[in-house]
This record gives sequence, structure tokens and C-alpha cells, in this order.
Amino acid sequence: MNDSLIIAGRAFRSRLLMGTGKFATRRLLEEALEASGAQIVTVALRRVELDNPQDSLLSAVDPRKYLLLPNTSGARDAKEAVRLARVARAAGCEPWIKLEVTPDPHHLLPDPVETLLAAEILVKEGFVVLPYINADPVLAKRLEDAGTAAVMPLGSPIGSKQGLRTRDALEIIIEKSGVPVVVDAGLGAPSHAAEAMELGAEAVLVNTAIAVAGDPVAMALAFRKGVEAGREAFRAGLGQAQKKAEASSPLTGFLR
Amino acid sequence: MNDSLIIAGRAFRSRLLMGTGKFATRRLLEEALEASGAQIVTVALRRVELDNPQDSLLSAVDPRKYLLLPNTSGARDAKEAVRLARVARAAGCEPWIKLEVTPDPHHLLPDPVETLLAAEILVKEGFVVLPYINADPVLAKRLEDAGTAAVMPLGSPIGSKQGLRTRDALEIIIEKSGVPVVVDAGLGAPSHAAEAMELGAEAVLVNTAIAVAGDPVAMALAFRKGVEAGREAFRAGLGQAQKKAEASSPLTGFLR
Amino acid sequence: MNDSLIIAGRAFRSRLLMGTGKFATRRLLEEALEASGAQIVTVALRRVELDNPQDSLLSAVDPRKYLLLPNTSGARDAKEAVRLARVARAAGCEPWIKLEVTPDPHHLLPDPVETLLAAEILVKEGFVVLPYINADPVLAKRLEDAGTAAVMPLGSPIGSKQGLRTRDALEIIIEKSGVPVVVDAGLGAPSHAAEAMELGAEAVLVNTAIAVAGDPVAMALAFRKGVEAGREAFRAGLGQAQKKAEASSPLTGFLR
Amino acid sequence: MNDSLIIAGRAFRSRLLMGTGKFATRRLLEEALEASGAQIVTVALRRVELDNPQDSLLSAVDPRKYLLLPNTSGARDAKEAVRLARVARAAGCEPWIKLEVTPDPHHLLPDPVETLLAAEILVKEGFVVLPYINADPVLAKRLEDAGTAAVMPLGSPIGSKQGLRTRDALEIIIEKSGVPVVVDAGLGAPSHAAEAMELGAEAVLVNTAIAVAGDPVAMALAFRKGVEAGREAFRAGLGQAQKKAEASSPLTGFLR
Amino acid sequence: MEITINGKKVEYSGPPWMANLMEFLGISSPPVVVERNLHIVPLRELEREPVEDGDSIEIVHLVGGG
Amino acid sequence: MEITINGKKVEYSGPPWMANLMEFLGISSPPVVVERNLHIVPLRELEREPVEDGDSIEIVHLVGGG
Amino acid sequence: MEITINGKKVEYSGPPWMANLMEFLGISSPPVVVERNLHIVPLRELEREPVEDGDSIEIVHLVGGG
Amino acid sequence: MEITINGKKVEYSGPPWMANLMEFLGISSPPVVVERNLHIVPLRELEREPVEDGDSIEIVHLVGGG
Repeated sequence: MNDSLIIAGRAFRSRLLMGTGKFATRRLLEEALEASGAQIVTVALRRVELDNPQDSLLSAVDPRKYLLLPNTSGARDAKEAVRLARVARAAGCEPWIKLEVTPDPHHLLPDPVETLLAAEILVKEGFVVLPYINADPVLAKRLEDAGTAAVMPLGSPIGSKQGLRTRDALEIIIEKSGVPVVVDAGLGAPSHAAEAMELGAEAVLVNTAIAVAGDPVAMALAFRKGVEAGREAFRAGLGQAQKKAEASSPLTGFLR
Repeated sequence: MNDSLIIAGRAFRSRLLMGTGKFATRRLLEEALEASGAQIVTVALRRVELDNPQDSLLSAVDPRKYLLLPNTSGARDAKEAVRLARVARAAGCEPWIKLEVTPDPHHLLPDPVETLLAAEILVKEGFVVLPYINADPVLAKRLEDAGTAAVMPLGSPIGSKQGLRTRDALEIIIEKSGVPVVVDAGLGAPSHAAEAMELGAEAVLVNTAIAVAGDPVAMALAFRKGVEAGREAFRAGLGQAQKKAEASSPLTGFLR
Repeated sequence: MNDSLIIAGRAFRSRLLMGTGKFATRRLLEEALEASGAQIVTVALRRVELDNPQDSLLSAVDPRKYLLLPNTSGARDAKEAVRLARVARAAGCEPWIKLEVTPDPHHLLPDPVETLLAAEILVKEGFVVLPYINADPVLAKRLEDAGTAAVMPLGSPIGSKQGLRTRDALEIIIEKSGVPVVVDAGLGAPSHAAEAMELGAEAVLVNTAIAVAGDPVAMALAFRKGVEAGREAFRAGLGQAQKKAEASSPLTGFLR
Repeated sequence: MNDSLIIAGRAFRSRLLMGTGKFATRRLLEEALEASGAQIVTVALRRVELDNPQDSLLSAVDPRKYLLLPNTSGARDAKEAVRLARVARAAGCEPWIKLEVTPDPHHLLPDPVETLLAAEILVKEGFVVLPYINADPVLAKRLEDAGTAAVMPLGSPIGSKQGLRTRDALEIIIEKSGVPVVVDAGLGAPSHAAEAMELGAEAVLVNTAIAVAGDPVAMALAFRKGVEAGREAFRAGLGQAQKKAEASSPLTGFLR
Repeated sequence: MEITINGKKVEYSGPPWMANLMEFLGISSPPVVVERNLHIVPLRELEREPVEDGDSIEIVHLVGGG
Repeated sequence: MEITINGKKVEYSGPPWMANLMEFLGISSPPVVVERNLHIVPLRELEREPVEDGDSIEIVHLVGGG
Repeated sequence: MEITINGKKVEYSGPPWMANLMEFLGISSPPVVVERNLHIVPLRELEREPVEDGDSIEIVHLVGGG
Repeated sequence: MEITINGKKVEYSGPPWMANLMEFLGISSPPVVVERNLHIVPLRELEREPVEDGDSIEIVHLVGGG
């Protein structure tokens, strides 16, 4: 049976979005992307280095195979985020934007107020907006009402690999959301990605855990399977956990 | 590259052991086994019902395709467990036994002392013994010293679907063990199975979570992928979790 | 040595704020307040019942002994919250307000944007504002910058008694905050209150766990001790948790 | 109302047992004991240093004020543990013994089989036996049946300060036990001690967290309050945690 | 005249001052707060505050809350 | 004679051999296991294994289990 | 003339058009984006976009990011 | 004679009784415990307990522990 991820009316087979930061070589990035099965990949913006203008890992990413999703990383307020989004569009990307507003460079946590403000502006300008947010159910609802195409609540701080430390709030967000919930940040292992999908998330975004793995290509494949496992389990109907034990074997009568 | 599970000198491609209890129909069991890719399947012993002697789900399990691993469920002490093991062998099974000694029918937790005693006897009688135990590192070591072919510590109480509530102890058991560690009991979702494999477990055993799922066949496949995802991630080298955040994108200079 | 809680330049001996909702009788409320040692107690606003105008548990709360902290519970946006705050002041309370803006009556989670908006208005009107918020470090900082006298992040959803499910974010809020952090909501047992204080919270607010206890008066005393225990432990300098074991007894030489 | 801890027919007001290891000075130990309110204090055995025979922190512990509870730390099997217990009795202690059998010097986890064996011998010799065990409900029951005066399951590895990582199993042990359950090992903060008491433990034993604190005397007092808080909360009847939120204030009608 | 008090329609024919209305309702002022058409009426001005047909009046007080 | 099979008393008057008893019970041997008075009877010896008054016999088989 | 490019002062004396400046810098346009005094310059208009003394110019491109 | 005390070889030439040995070692008995060749020597019997060449003696006491 077909089970596509639909964002802004566009269908994707893969529910694993992949980030392209921190890869050691272009080759590793290229092969990891291939192994992940990802169709949506995030990218960032940076100044060209004048003394070495031609370098760009990005040549590894074929825009005909992947939907490039530029982020606004580095933006500290709505104004900077909007500026980055426009630049990204001018770079020839489709008008999709991963909206990040992180005033504190230490914890890299998102600003709820500036994020909502920027989202309202970018939606009006015709962007398909995917905002990176704290696991805040009320904020998620407000962003949906503002017209974002999805919400991207964090599982734990970016790059921390701690998994779903915000599980309770994610469950509420998923229960209430009318747009796809894409869990972003903090997913450090395939089990974390699977858990997010089992909760009912529509997709996950992974970068650091793949890029810094001993073998990034094998790890990309592992995450792919983890996401599929979690999604299929969600669809197959998981039973509820319970405190009490329950025999899986009949208690053998003849010993009595 | 080849990555086999080796138990008692025998190699298995699949690291998912599957239980056969609680399935609604023979057909579902047969298809779920197929989907799981399992090569080792557990079975139990029970009195024939005299008024309906021919029923047996087990006809669904082809002994040429699967290694039947009978358990001693129902045994309350070493003596009963040994008796069940012998009966199982007489039933034509190979001399492999999943040793369970659970005096308390309510929580179904294993008795460390009786389990060790029974293991010593059965090893002498030539059985390949896989003991189901509490997540007790010292006991695991003693069983290994007694000659068991593996140890099967629990993740959480049987059928509770709570996942790895004994994670700390499992890590120690895996670190110290010289025989395969097969995490048994309490695995309620593919993410739990993946987590066990990421910790370095050699395999997992799942029954209830598959058998009682809305769609057991799809769930069996989901667990298969979860186990593969966790194993491949373990081999690919997972990074450590950390408290602090770490940017995955370069902080965009030109905003400054 | 003296260790006062200072909010808006005012010193309090007790670091346990107590809510007055859900008590079965006026007598129980009165005795529980006494036992808790609380000096700041929250109250709510409600329509007088025309057919029974005189009832009010509140006569149990002597305004000379306790600082009444009215909340804006029920407010769904900034406008309603501001209206409630003004009404509370007109009721003769000092201009202290526990700001709550909860658009969703089901989960009762706070709205970050409306809360900030209301806080800005109320601070200008001279209120001492204590906003109830999600455990969002960036929002906490913005409220502090807007002039609130404290921040009140939630441990888990109101009345859920689940304790500190937001521990990671609370640690960041406490690390960054320049105003007192008062953990509110979800504290179901003295151990939860102690844990919050051990993290470095300046105070906690408890209501449901005391009001619905089998013996609310004894529970109020238990929370008082839990808060003191946690605070004193924080000041005495807690060691770090560690994975590895460490002997507390010298390993007895003469057995070797 | 009176609420004594009864072990082997003897009543104690304090439910905090304190260990005496790792204190920097005799003075600190003496004052910390005083502050803790402990009535049962654990001690260990060690060879006299021939070149410095008179040192002993222990002079800080007045045997008329405290019941000395020697442990068998260092014992790797039942035989060594029994030998240590006899030596301790010869040292003039009452025949109470904290039974520890830890074959692995690295993790210091107890051996269930040797512990049961030693307990059976020592009970016959008239000792009041308090065995330190893994959080294993079946083992706890067997020790009770063997005549031990209490069971001392661990919360987490000795000295790790990780708190109740074995909570699920502790709940079962407490539910089933006919003798006092004293949670030992791993309690790193008053909140951990309070949590153990809230679960229904009869007492806790703390050493490292107090001895290595910045201010051991203040920490001893903090643990004392934490234990009292948890015990009183247990007796006062804690409500159940729940997933859903529940308003503590009436939703203010007049806004509608 | 007909006025709305705390959301309920009430027929009132007494003297057209808030103080009288309160008396009529049997409410001894403090610690209540009176809002007339969304404006707060200071308690000391209840005598001077008129009551008119169609008024929407809220009378609230403090209760237990968290 | 009266024998106990799987905990139930059964009146049996057929030929006193296990094989006959199994037939009487309608049980086609494999994959069952027969215990007679706590001793396992190898399937190939069912013909030679007697059945006597008062015997306690268990007949078990493999079923689904975890 | 002196212009600021990506935060660095640069002395430039070539033809006063953006396209020439890019060539001077050795940057083959796509996938770069050029901002001149905070306004984005469409790539197809680089020929027609002047470069003046004191201009602040940003030249950015896409890189790996999460 | 040579005896082993707490694992160390010691040359001792005093009177062959445990009490004398203790004095020699400067150990004022309680709260110590003396084991001679794995047997506990009650403190009140130190005078009557001989010390012989080759003895293995343990002298232990209580210390802080958890």
C-alpha cells in the first residue's frame, strides 16, 4: 500500500529528511545521501571565501534528485531570518525554507516569538515554511494557523544526540497538529528516529548523527531502516505498554 | 560484509528471535514468521486436550526452515525446568532450551538461584542452554561460567512492552559477557529492539508486541527492520550523546 | 545563615508557594497552608454565584499572613489576561499577578506569544508579573528582558503529577536566568519538589498534589520538608552522578 | 502519631541509615552523624596498620548512641562473607550484619547465589542479616524466606549517585516483601531518598552523597529532611500521576 | 429594567444605583469586584455608579486557585 | 482399569499397551510426548510400553510460546 | 575605488559593473547570490548592475547544513 | 621466630603469648580482633593464646564504611 509523506501538496516516498552539514568529504556526503533514501535535504548559506571561491560540498547534491531545503541558521531574529530566506530563493532554490531563529549561539534553541513573526511574513511572500521550534504544542498550533507547511519540533538540543527528551510534548503536538510534524534535532540513533515515527510523527530530520558516525554511509542506511521500522509499526498498530507482566506462553498445566 | 549471529557454533543471519504465543490464527503466525526473517523461534509445551487432540498452531512452523527453541515456561523451580527440557527433547526438538524458571505467576520474573542450578544440570546433559534472567550482571557471568550458550536478560517484565527499563545493567552485561546477549521480554516496539542492538546486544527475542499488533505481519517486518537498523548503527559507530548543543550548520557570517 | 527568596525586592523565608484550589473544606485549606509554611499563595477569580453569594474558601486565607498572588487562569489571550489582572488588583490584592494564558482548555499549556504580550503590558502598568510558561529557555529570557519579576516554567502539565519531565530545559533556564525561576505545575510528590530545588530553582509552586492528597495537611508538611531538603542540598554542593561504581568501604585487605 | 522503623523486633525513629566511609575528618563524620539523625550506622573491617595502629575514624561513633552495622564489603563469595561477619561480631558489635558479596571489584554488584548461601548460614548462627542485593524481586523473596531481617536492594551502582534507576523492580519488591525494604546504593540527592520513601521503602542507606558533599553536615540534614518528606508523603497518600492536565483553578466564567 | 448580571438576565426595578443593586442581590461588597460594561467600578463609588437598562454587569470574587 | 491421563481419571478397558491407549484416545503420535509415571516413553516403544491400573500418564505437545 | 566585499575592504579599479567585479574575483556566478547594499542582484542583471565606491557587497552560496 | 602479621613477615623474639605480641606491636586491644591461623582469638584469652613460629596472624579493626 502507498504511504507518502505529503508536504505543501507534494508527495515524498521517504520520511527521512537529511542534513548535509559536518561531512568530512563530498564523496561521503554523496554516498550517505544515496543510502539514506532521503528526497528532501537541508542546506545552509555562507559567504563565498574570496581566496577559494569554488569549493562547495554542495556539488554533491543533484537538485534534480533532491529537493533542496535551505535553512536560516545563524538568524537571531525575524528580520535576519527573512533576509536569509530571500537570499536562498535568489540562489535558485525553490521557495521552501527551514525557518530557524536562534538568538542564543550556545544552546541554539529557537525563539518562539521571532519564529512566528518570520513565519507570517514568509508565508505571505509565498514561501513553503517549515519552522524549527521548541516542543511547544501551543506555538505549533499558532504556526499552523499562520500557514506553515509543517512544524519541526526538537527532540533534544541540536547535535546533542539525546533522542526524544521532549516526548510528552511531542505526543500532544502530533495529536493536535493539522500539518505534518517533522521531528528535528537531537536524534542520535536509529532507535530515536523509530520512536518518533512510532509516536505518529510524519517524518524526521537527521544530520549530525549520520555525518559524524564512524561509517556515515552505513549509518544513513541504518537511519533509513529505523524510520521505516517506526512508521510501519505506527501503521500496524502498536499495543499499549503496561506495568503488569503477561505470559506469552500458556502456563504448562502438567507440572501442577 | 557478513555479520552472523553465532550461538553454540551455529551461524544465523537473523538477529531477531521470534516467539509463537498469542497469535490469533495459524495463518497469521505463518506469515508473521515469514515477514520477520527469524530463524530461531520459541515454542512451549502443553498437555494435549483429550477432547480435541489434533489442534496445534505449531504445524505453521516448518522445522526445516526454523530452529525450534522450546522454553520451560511454567517451571517454578529447577526440577520442573529440567523435566520440561527433557520432555521437549523427547518431542523431537534439537537439544536447545530456553530456560525459564518463574516461581511467581504474577510478575513472571526469573529465579536466579534455581535458574543457575537448572542450567548446570542441563549443560551436563548436553543441552544448548539459553537462560532467561533478570538484568543481573553477576548472574549472567555465573551462567556463562556454567556453560550456557547465551544469556537472555529482560528489558522489562514479560508482555509489558515497556522497553529497556534495565538499560544500565544491560550495558554492563554486554560489556562483560563472553557469550551472546539476547535481550528478551518487554520489547514493545521496533525502537526498543533497535535500542537494544545499538547497545551491543547480539540479538533480541520478541513475541507479544508482534502477536497482539493490529497487523502482526506488518509488525514483524517492522521489528525486522528495527533490529537491522540498530545492529547496523552499532557497527557503524554511534557517537556519544552530550548535554550541549552543537551547530550542524556554519553560523552564517554575513549577517554579522 | 540566612537564605531568603527575593522576588521584586521582597524577601520570603519559604520557597514553597502554595495554590488554594481543589480543597475539600475551608478547614483543610487553612491547616494545610499553616503546615506548608508558604508565604505566597495563589488564588483565582470567579463570578459570584448570585444564589449563594457569600461562599468563599478564601476567608481561610488571612491577607496579613499571606501574600495573595491572583492568577489569570481561564484567559485565552493577552487581552483577557490583562483584564483579569486589573480586576484582581481592584479586588484589593497587591499588584502581583501570576500570568497564565492557556488557549487550549484540554492541555492547559501556555501560549508563549500572548504571554509575552500580556507581560509587556502588565509590567508597564506596574504589576509584579510572574508568568507561567512552557520550559522554553529563550522565552524565559525574553520575559526577563520585558521586566517580569520571575519566570514559572512547568515541570509537566498542570495537575498531571508527573514531576520534572522538562528537566533538561529547566537546567538551561536556571543557568541563564537573571530572575528567580519558580517551577510550577506537575509536581506530584515532595521528591519532585526536592529535585527542582536541587537543580537550582529558587522556589516551587504546588497545589493539586497537596489538595487531593489523602491527608492534605500532612502532605503540605511533607512538601515543605522536600523543598527545604532540596534547597539545602543545592547549597551544600551535590556531587555529580557518574556511570561507574565507587566503593564506599575500603576493600578489606585481609581476605586476599 | 508514632511511625517507627522496626527491624528484627527493634524500633528506630530514624529511617535514614548512614554509612561512615569516605569522610575527610573525624569531626565531619561526627557532626554529619549528629545532623542526619541516623540511629543505624554502617562500618567496615580492615587490617590494623602496624606502623600506625591507633588511628580509627570510628572513635567518632559512640556505640551507646548508634547501632553499629558492620558490612562484609570486600567479600567475593559466601565463605569470605561469613568469615567477615564472625570477625565483626568478635569485634564487639551486636550480631547485626550488612551482607555484601561482590565478586566484581569494578562494578561492585552483588552475587545473588553467594548472598543467599551466606544469608542461610549467618541466619543459622544467629545473625540479624541485612543483605545488599540487586533489585531482584524473586531473590528478595527467597532471602526473606531464609530469615533475613530486611532486604537492601540497590537503586543504582554503589557511589554512582544516579538515584532510582531500578524503580520498577523496587516497586515489586516493596509490594511483595514481608520484611523491611531498605534502599541502598546510588542515592545521590535528597530527592532520590524521598522518591524511595514515597514508593513505600521502609528506609534508605546513604553514604557517598553525604561524605563527598561540599558541606557534609548540611547534606546530612538535607537527606534527613528528604527521607522524612518522602515517608510522610507516602503515609499521607500520594495521588497517581496521569498523562492529562487537570485545572487547579476554576475556569473563569465571566470571560466567556 | 432588564440587566445582565454574570451572564444571566435579571429584572430589576429598585433604585438605579449600583449600591442598591448589590443590596438587592444580597452581596456585601468586599472582596467582590464589580465590572459595569467592561469598566471596573471602584467599590467606594458604588453609590455614585448608575445602573441602566441593558447594562452588562460582572460581579466576581477571589476563590481558591493554583 | 482406571488410569489418570493429563490429570483426568479415565476408565480404559482396551489392550494394556500404550500404543492402543493412544489409538483409543485418537492421538496420532508425533509430535506428542508421553510420560508414564514421570518417565518419558520413547515414541518407538509405545507398542512395548504397558498400561496398568493406577498409572499416571501425561501426553503433551508443542504449542505457541514466547 | 574601495568597496567592502563579504566584510573585507577591497581596492577595485576594473570596469564599474558587477559582472566585471565577479570576473575580477574569479567567481563563476551560479550558485552564488549577490547582495549589493542589502539588495539582492538577480544573476541575469549582473551586467547592468553598477559598482560604486563605498558599496557593501555580499557574495554568498549554499553549503552543507542541517 | 618468624610469623606473618597482616600479610607481612615479622621477626619476633618476645614471650610466646599473643598478649605479649600485641604489646610488642603497640596495639592496645579493643576494638581490634585477632585471628590466629584463621581462628578468632577472644580478647580475654590473649594471655593464654600461644604464638608459634610460622603462625599467620590477622589483626583487624572497624573503620568507616558504607
